[in-house]
Amino acid sequence: MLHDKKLFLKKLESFFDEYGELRGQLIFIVDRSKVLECLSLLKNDKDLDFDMLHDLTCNQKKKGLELIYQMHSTKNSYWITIKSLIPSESLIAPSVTPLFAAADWHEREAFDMFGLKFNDHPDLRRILLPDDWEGFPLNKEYPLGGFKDIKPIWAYEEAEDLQNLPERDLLDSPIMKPEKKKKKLKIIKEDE
Amino acid sequence: MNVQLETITNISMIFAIVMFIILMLFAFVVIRSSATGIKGGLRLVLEKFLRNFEQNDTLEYPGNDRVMSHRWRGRFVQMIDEKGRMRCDACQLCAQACPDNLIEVLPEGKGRDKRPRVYTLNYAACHNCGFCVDICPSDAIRFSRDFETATYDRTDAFSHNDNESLVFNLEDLVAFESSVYPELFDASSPGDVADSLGYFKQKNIFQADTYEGYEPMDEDALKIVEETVHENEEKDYEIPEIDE
Amino acid sequence: MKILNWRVRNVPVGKITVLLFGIAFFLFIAWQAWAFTDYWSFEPVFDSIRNAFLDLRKNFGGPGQMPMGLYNTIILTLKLLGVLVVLLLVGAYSTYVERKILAFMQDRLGPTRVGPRGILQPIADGLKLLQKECIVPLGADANFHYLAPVICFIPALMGAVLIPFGKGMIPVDLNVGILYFFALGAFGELGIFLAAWGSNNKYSAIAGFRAVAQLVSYEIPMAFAIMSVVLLSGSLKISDIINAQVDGLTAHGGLGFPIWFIVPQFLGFLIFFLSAVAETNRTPFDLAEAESELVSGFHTEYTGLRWAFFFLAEYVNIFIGAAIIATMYLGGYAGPELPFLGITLSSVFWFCFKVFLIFFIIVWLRGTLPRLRVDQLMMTCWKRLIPISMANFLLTGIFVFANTVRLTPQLWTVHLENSAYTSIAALVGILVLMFGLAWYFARDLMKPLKERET
Amino acid sequence: MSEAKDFLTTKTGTLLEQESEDRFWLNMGPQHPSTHGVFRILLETEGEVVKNVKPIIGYLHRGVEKISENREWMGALPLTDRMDYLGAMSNNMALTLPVEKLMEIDVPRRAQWLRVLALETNRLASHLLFYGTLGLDLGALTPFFFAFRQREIAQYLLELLSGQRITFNYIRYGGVRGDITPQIEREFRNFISGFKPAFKEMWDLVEGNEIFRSRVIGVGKSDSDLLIRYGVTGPILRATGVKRDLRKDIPYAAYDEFDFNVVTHDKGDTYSRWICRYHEMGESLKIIEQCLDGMPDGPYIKKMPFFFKPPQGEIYSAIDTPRGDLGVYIVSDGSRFPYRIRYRAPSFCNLSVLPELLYGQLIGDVIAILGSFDPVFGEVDR
Repeated sequence: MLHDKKLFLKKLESFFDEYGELRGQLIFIVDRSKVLECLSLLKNDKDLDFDMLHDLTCNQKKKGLELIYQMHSTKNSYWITIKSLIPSESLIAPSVTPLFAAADWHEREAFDMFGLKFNDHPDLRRILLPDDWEGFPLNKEYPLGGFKDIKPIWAYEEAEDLQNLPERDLLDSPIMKPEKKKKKLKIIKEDE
Repeated sequence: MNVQLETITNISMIFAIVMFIILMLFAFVVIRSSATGIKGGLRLVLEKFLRNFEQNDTLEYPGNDRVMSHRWRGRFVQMIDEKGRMRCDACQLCAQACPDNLIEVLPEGKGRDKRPRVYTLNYAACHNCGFCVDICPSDAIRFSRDFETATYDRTDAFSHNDNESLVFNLEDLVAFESSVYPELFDASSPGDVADSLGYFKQKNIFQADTYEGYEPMDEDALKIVEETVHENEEKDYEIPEIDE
Repeated sequence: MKILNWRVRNVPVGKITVLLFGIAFFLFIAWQAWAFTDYWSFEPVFDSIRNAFLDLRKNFGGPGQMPMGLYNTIILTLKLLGVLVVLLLVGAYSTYVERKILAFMQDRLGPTRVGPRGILQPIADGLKLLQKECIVPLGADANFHYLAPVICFIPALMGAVLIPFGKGMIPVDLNVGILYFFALGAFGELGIFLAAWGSNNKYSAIAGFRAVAQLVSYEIPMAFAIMSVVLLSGSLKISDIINAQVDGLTAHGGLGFPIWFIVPQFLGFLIFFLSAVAETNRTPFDLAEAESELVSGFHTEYTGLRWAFFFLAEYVNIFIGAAIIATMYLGGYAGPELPFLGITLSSVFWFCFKVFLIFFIIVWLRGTLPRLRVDQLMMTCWKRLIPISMANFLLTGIFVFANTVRLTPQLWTVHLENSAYTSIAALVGILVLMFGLAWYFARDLMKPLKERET
Repeated sequence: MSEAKDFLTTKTGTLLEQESEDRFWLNMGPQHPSTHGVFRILLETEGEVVKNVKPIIGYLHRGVEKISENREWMGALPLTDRMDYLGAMSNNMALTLPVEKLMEIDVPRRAQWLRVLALETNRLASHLLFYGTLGLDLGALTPFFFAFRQREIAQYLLELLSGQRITFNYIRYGGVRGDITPQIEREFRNFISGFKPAFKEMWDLVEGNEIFRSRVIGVGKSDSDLLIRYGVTGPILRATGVKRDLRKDIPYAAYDEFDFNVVTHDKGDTYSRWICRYHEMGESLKIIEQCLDGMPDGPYIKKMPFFFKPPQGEIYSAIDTPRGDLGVYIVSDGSRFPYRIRYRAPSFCNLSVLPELLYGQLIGDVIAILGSFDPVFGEVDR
């Protein structure tokens, strides 16, 4: 990697609280109020030229969630990591969708898996799980088997058991009851 | 016949024929501009048709079975040594290595006579990662080339009693069928199949200290397993710090 | 469970409907053929049958003569029954042949399991389809859903009465022959559209829109191509068209020498071939049943025997299309007499050979080409095929007219004396204008595609 | 059609209402022959023209990241095979790379070469599948079989190396699972000699074909700015003229020792994507040949314990898979179990640009564009 550590330190001086380096990878820790500003600098500065948001994800810490941006420069081919700690009391972060369209789905996934909400996100819904799912699976307190007691398929030894699988009543589930949401008929997006 | 009429008919005949030719040319140009590339594809497909009419490489599957390669990771089998005893000494390593905990081993006997009393493989949920065979220190289990493991009913695969069941116990796993693939089960067989045997011989791709923690194979082995499982559940997550 | 609850009808209403329609179909054909037929082509065969009847009556000493109406009905039913059996077999076995050809083109084997080399595969398929349940989706228009496959299937079978299987083996030689074929082609669209509408499926609906647009459009170049042939042969009758190619003589004189119409009408042949492929919904024009886009389109919601009807109708239509092409452009059953076969059998052989050739080309195209897009499909028709076919038609007209005048000048002297030069000039003017316009619009088409801005 | 409208709901059950009488919502997937798996797109169409697009994913979500956290590091490896099941080698590689970095393992040179061999053979197989399925999407059956005839042999080679046809689990921490033998090398050389004419045939069958060209040229045009904004990588980005390939830019395995070109094309449409993938196959073939010719001696794996404990720390690294950049972010807390493994799946990011490209296209083109993206839904949904 060709990056110039001093350049980063100079440019990002006003943003990061601390920085680190592990195996040649620069990591900056930025307060969440400055994230948007910091990323826009990284994107627009011609020396840095980080034009791609390569990845956006979360990691659970004791104090809260760690929001992680992997910034990538397609021309210079290197990464830096921007981190921001979101305290568990208020799981809200600014959305970077206006800067990077790639953040759209990534932020939805972060919301889906960790319950982290993004301000001003155009369409914040669950993306991988069904919308009526309970809990946020990648949190450590979420058990591997899920909150609901679902028997694995090999637990049903006889064919009759399979016939008597607990049936989800589709008519009672919100999927088949659009009437409740008639007010919002026109939109797909729902405010969570 | 009227001369004038003859002229007219001749002119119009010639005119029609000339225009026909022009039209043909026009159509030719249109066709050439829009369909030349099709020619190559058509020729190619026709060649294939004529070639395959005579001979074809396709195997007709039920009947002409494909022989799987030497390294094929099918369901594993228990090896038997020269004295007719099982090589497995119930060290529990395969059960430990299995990411899905599909192998269950209960030992019997002591010291050198220690053998598995119960050895179950839930092949229905197995995803053929091959760690069990890779980790085995005494070369007691090897892959067979069995790949036809489909059942007609989903429940058959998981039941313990059915013939089609994919839950294998000790009797199912012992390599009594060594006559089917003699080279696979004969540790001393030479020749071209040495590929596979070479692979199995040098398959100990893990460091020796992998086995250290599991060397003493007492009756307490099960306890150790349980402890590790508990360790898994109760492990304390420390937040990694970043190097300065 | 509303969404999963299919309304399944176990009452064999569908079968009864199909049966009733089948009977109606036979009556209809019989009546139609009776009304429009000039003569029986199977004359010697049926003469012997009639004689047998007469002998029978003589032997039993029955009173009076057998009424001709009854006799004709019996004979006709027999003929049609034969045609029906042949046609169903052809429809079923062309699937087998197609699968084999495609398989060989694609480096595989095709059906091999049922019977030696899979020869019984179509029968197994048919039996399987017979046992399948006919499902009507919830919210579908059940009546149309039942009716559509029948309406698709009947015109396909009705077209079969025209086919000249061999010398003197045209089941019903209508004097409006080729027009009848054309009318049936239009009839088939109705079935497709009904199926699309009656399925209550959006994919089917889109397929219906596509099919109607496509079939209606492609009928125009097809009609022009047919009319050019009709101009050359001077008749709509199938046997006349073949005779015109065999001996070069028509009602208005003809060319005077035997030639297959593929030579003077090569463009017409191409246009007709492409239109026939489009009319039968085959690749590259199979937009109405686009497997990868519309999940097989108008018959998405069909199962069992009803689906089989669509399937059979498609293959029977291909057979009929190929037969008509062979008749109009390749001289029908004409061909040198083969040793040991006799005239009739060798004519049958030549006919089958030509039909198979056309069928093979259709399958060959399917094996090679991808599908066109909707706008490209329409463009191919309206911007390429129709102008060319119109020009072709016009030129054929001039040629035939001049030829007729040449052969029978005394009939035309009066009419042409005064206005000859004027009309020639007008014709030339029209043609130049037309070609100019065509050239202007087709400039884009004549560029190689690589240079075209798409 | 009034009843059918009621059924068209999103995953939430929110009803979609058409904007005007001329439009209706068309539900494509999750069961559809051309969505390459379980993808669902809701298209609001006006006639055949697409006016609004709602992609819905998640039908193949198995929680790979969550399951990985509850296994040993070694146990997380076979799970990666199940993500991009058409390019499973590169998924194995993507996970081993950061772990090796974190543990500072020196992988033997022969192992690196074997990795390159396996990766490129797998890339070849994956692109062959793309070649076939794009043909199927456009309605041509034969390219599929032409490609599969060759892909079958490529899979056989990978089976010889790894022991499985699709879920290889071949590239391990510290090296690879099995060595290449003279017999396997012979098979590889046979494949190469047979593949070259077939490769030419595949070009002849499709490229010159006017219908094919008119179906793909100019369809789904995109420019590099848009794609970079959406985080699109791989052959799709290279088809817009961006010369970016992590094999060259940040060489992993032994890619810096090989001579190959990064294939680019300038138009950014479906045709360019096709061209890029096609020529990448040729480049892969070149690399495979170089691998066979210059395979270095030495061990094929650096032995390490089965249950290892990497030091505390976190690494993000990415490699170039057949579909784009597969980024893997690992966090280790020093125990036998990974604390967090995050996969940045290329197909996931590539698909997010789809609504932008589909607007105003015809239904037939929707299929063509989706086919040219070559998504794998095991990877999108993880």
